Amino acid sequence: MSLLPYLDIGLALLVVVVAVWTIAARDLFTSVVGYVAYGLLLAFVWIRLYAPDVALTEAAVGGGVTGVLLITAGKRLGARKNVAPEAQPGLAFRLLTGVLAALVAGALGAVILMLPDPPPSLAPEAAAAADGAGAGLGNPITAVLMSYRSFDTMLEKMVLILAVVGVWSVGTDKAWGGAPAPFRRPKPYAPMVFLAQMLAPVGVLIGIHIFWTGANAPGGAFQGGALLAAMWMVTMMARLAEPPRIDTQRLRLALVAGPAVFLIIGLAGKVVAGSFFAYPPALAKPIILFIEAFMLLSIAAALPMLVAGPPSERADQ
Amino acid sequence: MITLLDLFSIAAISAGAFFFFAGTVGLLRFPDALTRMHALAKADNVGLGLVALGLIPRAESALSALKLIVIWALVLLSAASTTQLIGRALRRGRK
Amino acid sequence: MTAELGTATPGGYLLVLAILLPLAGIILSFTPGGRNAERAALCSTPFGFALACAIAFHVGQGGKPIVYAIGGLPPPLGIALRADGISAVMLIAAAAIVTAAAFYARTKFATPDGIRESRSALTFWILLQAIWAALIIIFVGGDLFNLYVALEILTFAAVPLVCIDGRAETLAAALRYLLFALFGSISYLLGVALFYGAHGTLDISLLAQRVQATPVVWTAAALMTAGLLAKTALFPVHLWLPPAHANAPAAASAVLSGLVVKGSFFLTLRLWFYVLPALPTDKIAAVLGWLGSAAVIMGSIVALRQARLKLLIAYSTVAQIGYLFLVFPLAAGAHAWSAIGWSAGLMQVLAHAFAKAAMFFSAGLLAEALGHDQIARLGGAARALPLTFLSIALGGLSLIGLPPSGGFSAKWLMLQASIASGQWLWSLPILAGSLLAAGYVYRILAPALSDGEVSLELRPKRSHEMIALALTAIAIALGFAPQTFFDFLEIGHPVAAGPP
Amino acid sequence: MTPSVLAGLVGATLVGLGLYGLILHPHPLRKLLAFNLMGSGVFLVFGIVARRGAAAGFRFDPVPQAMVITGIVVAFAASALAVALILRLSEESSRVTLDPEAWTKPDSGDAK
Repeated sequence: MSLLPYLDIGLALLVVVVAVWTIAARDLFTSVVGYVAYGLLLAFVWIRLYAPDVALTEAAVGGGVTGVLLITAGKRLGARKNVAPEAQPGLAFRLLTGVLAALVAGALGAVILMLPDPPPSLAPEAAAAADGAGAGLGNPITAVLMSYRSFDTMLEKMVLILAVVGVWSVGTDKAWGGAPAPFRRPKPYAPMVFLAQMLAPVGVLIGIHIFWTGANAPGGAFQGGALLAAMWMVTMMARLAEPPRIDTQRLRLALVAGPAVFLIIGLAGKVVAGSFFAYPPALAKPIILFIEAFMLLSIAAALPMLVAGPPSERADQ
Repeated sequence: MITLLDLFSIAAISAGAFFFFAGTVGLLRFPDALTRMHALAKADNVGLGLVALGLIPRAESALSALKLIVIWALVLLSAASTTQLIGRALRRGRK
Repeated sequence: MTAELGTATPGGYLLVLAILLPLAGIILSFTPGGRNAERAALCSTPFGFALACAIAFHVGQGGKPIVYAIGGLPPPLGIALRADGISAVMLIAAAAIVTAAAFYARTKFATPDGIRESRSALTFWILLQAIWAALIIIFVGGDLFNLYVALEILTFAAVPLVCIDGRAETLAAALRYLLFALFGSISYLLGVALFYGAHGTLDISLLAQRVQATPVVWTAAALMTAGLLAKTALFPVHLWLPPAHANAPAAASAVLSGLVVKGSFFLTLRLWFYVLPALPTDKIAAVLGWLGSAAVIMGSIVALRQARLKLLIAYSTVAQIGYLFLVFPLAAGAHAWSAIGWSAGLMQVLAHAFAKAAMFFSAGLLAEALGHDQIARLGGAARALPLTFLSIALGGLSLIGLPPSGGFSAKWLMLQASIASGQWLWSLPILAGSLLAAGYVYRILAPALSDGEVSLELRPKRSHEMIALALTAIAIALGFAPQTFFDFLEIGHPVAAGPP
Repeated sequence: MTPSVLAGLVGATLVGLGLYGLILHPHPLRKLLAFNLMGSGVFLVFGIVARRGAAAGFRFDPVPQAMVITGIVVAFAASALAVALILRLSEESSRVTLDPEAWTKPDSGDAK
C-alpha cells in the first residue's frame, strides 16, 4: 500500500484543472500564465512515466523557453490594446464544438485503453543494437536520436533554421541585418543583473554537464542546449549582453553548425562505414559526441533568436 | 530499524514540510500581493533548506549531497530575484 | 545488426543524395548569406532535376521500387527511404516546377545592387529550397514519423512565403494558413502515436503487413486523414487556401498551388493505398469522394464570382483538389477498373501541378504588366500580351479537361473508371466541374480577347513568358502519355502487386 | 489505475480541450495556446506508448520518447513563428483578427 497512486491521481487532476483554466480564462495574460504553470506540471507527469529526458526537455523548452516567448508576446499585445474583444461565438457553435471535442477526447481515451496487450516495443531491438550500431551509449534515447533515427534529428535541426529564417522574414525590409529588439526596454535593474551574474556561470556549467552526461544518463544536446539558451536569454534580459545583429557570420555559423556537421558526417559515413549516416562502430561514441557538441551550439543560438523575434529598426538606438 | 540519522531526516523534512504548509496558508490568507510573496519566499527558502538538509544523510554519494545543496542555493537565488522583480512590477503598477 | 540483405537496392543511394542536395543548398544559402542564396538555389535545382531523372531511370529499369535504409539500419529500428513509380514521377515534376519557379523568380527576388543581402531575396531562396527538400522527403519517405518532420518543414517553408511582402492582409492569410497547418500536423502526429502503440513500427511496408481493422487503427487513420485534409485544403477546410495562395508572389503561388498541397495529398494516398490496403475502405472512400465532389462544385462556383484573377485561380485550385479525392472511390480495391482510377488520379495531380503553376506565373506577369489583376479591366490585354494569354488559355484548357491535354486524360480516365465500376454517380461532379471550369476560364478570356486599350506599365520578359509556356506545354503533352507511362506509375503499387 | 493509463486519459482530455480552444477562441494567441495544449496531449500519448513498451531491461521504449523530444522542439519552433506573425500583424493593422471577411476588399485589384 503506497501513497503514490493517490499522488498520481492528484497530479493528473491538477494538470487537467490548470489546462481547463488556460482554455477558459477570460483574460489573455491569465491564460498565458496558466499555460506556463501547466508546462512545469507536465514535467512531473513525464517523470512519473519514467521519461527523465522528456521531462528535462519539457521543463526547459515546453515550460521555460515557450513561457518566456508567450509571456513576452502577451505583454506586448496587451500593451498595444488593439486586440479588440471580438464577438464571442454563439452558444450553438460553442455547444457543437464542445460535443466535437468531447467526442474526439472520448474516442481517443477509449482507444488508448484498447491498445494491444502485450504491447509492441522496439526496446528489445534497441537493446540488441546498443551493442553494435548504438555503440557504447548508455542512454538509449541518445542512441535513438543520434544513430537509429539520426535522419529525423538532422531534419529537426533544419526545422529550427527554417523557423529562424521565418521569424526574421516577418520583420521589415529596413531593419534587415540589424539586431532584434532588446528583451527588456527599460534600463538594467539591479536584481536582474545580480541574478544573471550569479546564475549564468552556474547554468552554463550545468548545461554542458547535461550535454556531456547525455551519452550515458538522462540529458543530451537538446536539454543542455536549451539550458545554455536560457542562460543567454537571462544575460540579455539583464542587458549584460545585447541580441546580436542577424547578419553577423558568427551567429549564422553557430546556427548552422549542428545540421552542417551532421550532414557532412552523414555523407562521410558512405565512405567510412559503407552507408549514409552510419558510423564506424569503434568510433561511434566520439563521433556522436562531436556532432552533439555542434548541435548544442546551434540549439543554444537558435532558441533565443526565436524568442527575440525579427530584427527591429529601433534596436540600434 | 531506525537509526539516529533517519530520525534526523524525519525531523528535518517534517519541519521543512511545516514551513511549506505555513507558506501556503500565508499565500491563501494574506491580504495583498506583497505580504503573500513575503510568506511564500521566506517559508519556501527555509522549508526547502530543511528538506534538503534532511535528505543529505540519505544521499548516495558526496556528489549527490553537493547537488542537493546546489539546488537549494539556486532556488534561494531565483526566489530572491523573482520576488524583487515582482515587487518592483507591483510598485510600478500602483503608481 | 550490420547491414542485412535488402538494406539498399541499386541506385538507392540516389535517394539520400536527392534529399541532401537541397539541404546543403539551404545551409550554404544561409551561412555566407547574401547573393549566395540565389546562386545555391539556381545551381542545385538543375542537379536535383538530373537526380530525379536518374532515380526514375533506376525504378523503371528494375521494375520495382528502389530502397535505402539510412545508416545501414533496416526498419523497424532504422528509417528507410523508398521510391516507387509515383515517387519517381512526382520527384521529376517537383524538380521541374521548382526549377521553373527559381528561374522565373530571378528578377523579382534578385538582391538589389548596393546591398549585401535583402530580406525578401534571402527568405525566398532559402524557403524555395526548403519546400523542395520537404517534398522530396514526402515522396520517398518510408517512415511515418520521418514524414511528419517533412510535413513540418513544408509548413515552415510555405507559411513565410505567403507573407513575404509584409502587408497586413498577407500576414493574416499566413497566420491562418499556419494555424490550419499546425492543426494538421498535430492531428497527423496523434495518428502516428496510435499506429506505433498498436503495431510497434512506423515503417510503411511493415505496417502494411501488420495492420488489422481494429478500432485503434481506424482512429489513427481517421486522425491522420483529418490532419492531411486540413493541409490539402479539401472542402470544408479549404478556407485558408485562397487568400494565402492569391496573395503570395506569383513564383511562390505557383509552387504552393502546384506542389505544396500535393505533398499532403500524396501522404493521404500513401496512407490509404500503401499502409491500409488490407482494410475494407469503401465507406471512407465514399466520404472522401463526396467531399471531393463538393469541393469541385463549391470551388468552381466561388471561382466564377471572383473579381481578381489570382483569387479566381486560387479558388480553381480548391476545385481541382476536389477531383483528386475522387481517386479514393475510383481506385479502391483490386478490380480491373481500379488501375484506371489510379492512373486518373495521378494524371490529375501532374496535369494540375503544371497547368496551375503556369497559370500563376502568367497571372503574375499580367499583374506586373498591367498594374492590377482585375478581371473586369482586362479588355484588350490578350492582344498586348499574346504569349502570356496563350499560357493562360492552354492551362485553362487542361483545367476544363478539353482534349488534348493532361487534364482531359485525367477526367476521361475518371469517367471510364466510374462507369466501369458501376459508380456512375461520380461522373456527375466530374462533368459539372468541367462545365463550371469552362465558365471561369471563359470569364478570364472573354474580356481579354475583346477590344480595348490597355496601357502596359511594364513589358514582361520573353524568358518569363517562355517558362510559363513550357510548363503549359508539359500539361498539354501529358495528354499524349503512352501506356508505358501508366505502367510506370503502377510500379510498387500494392493493389496491383498483391491479391485484394 | 496505473500511471500510464492515467496519463493516457489525461492526454486524451488535453487533446479534447486543445481542440475546443483551437476552434473556438477568436484570438490567435489563444488559439496558439490551445494548439500547444493539444500538442502536449499528443506527446503524452507517445509517453504512455513508450511506458507500455517497457521490455528487455528498459523501463520504457526509447523510440517514442525520442520522438517526443523531437516533437517538443518542433512545436516550440512553430510557436515562435506564430508569435512573430501575430506581433507583426498587430503592428501593421489595427485589428488582430483571422476573420477572412475583414480582409476582403472587393475592389482592390491592385497588384503590389
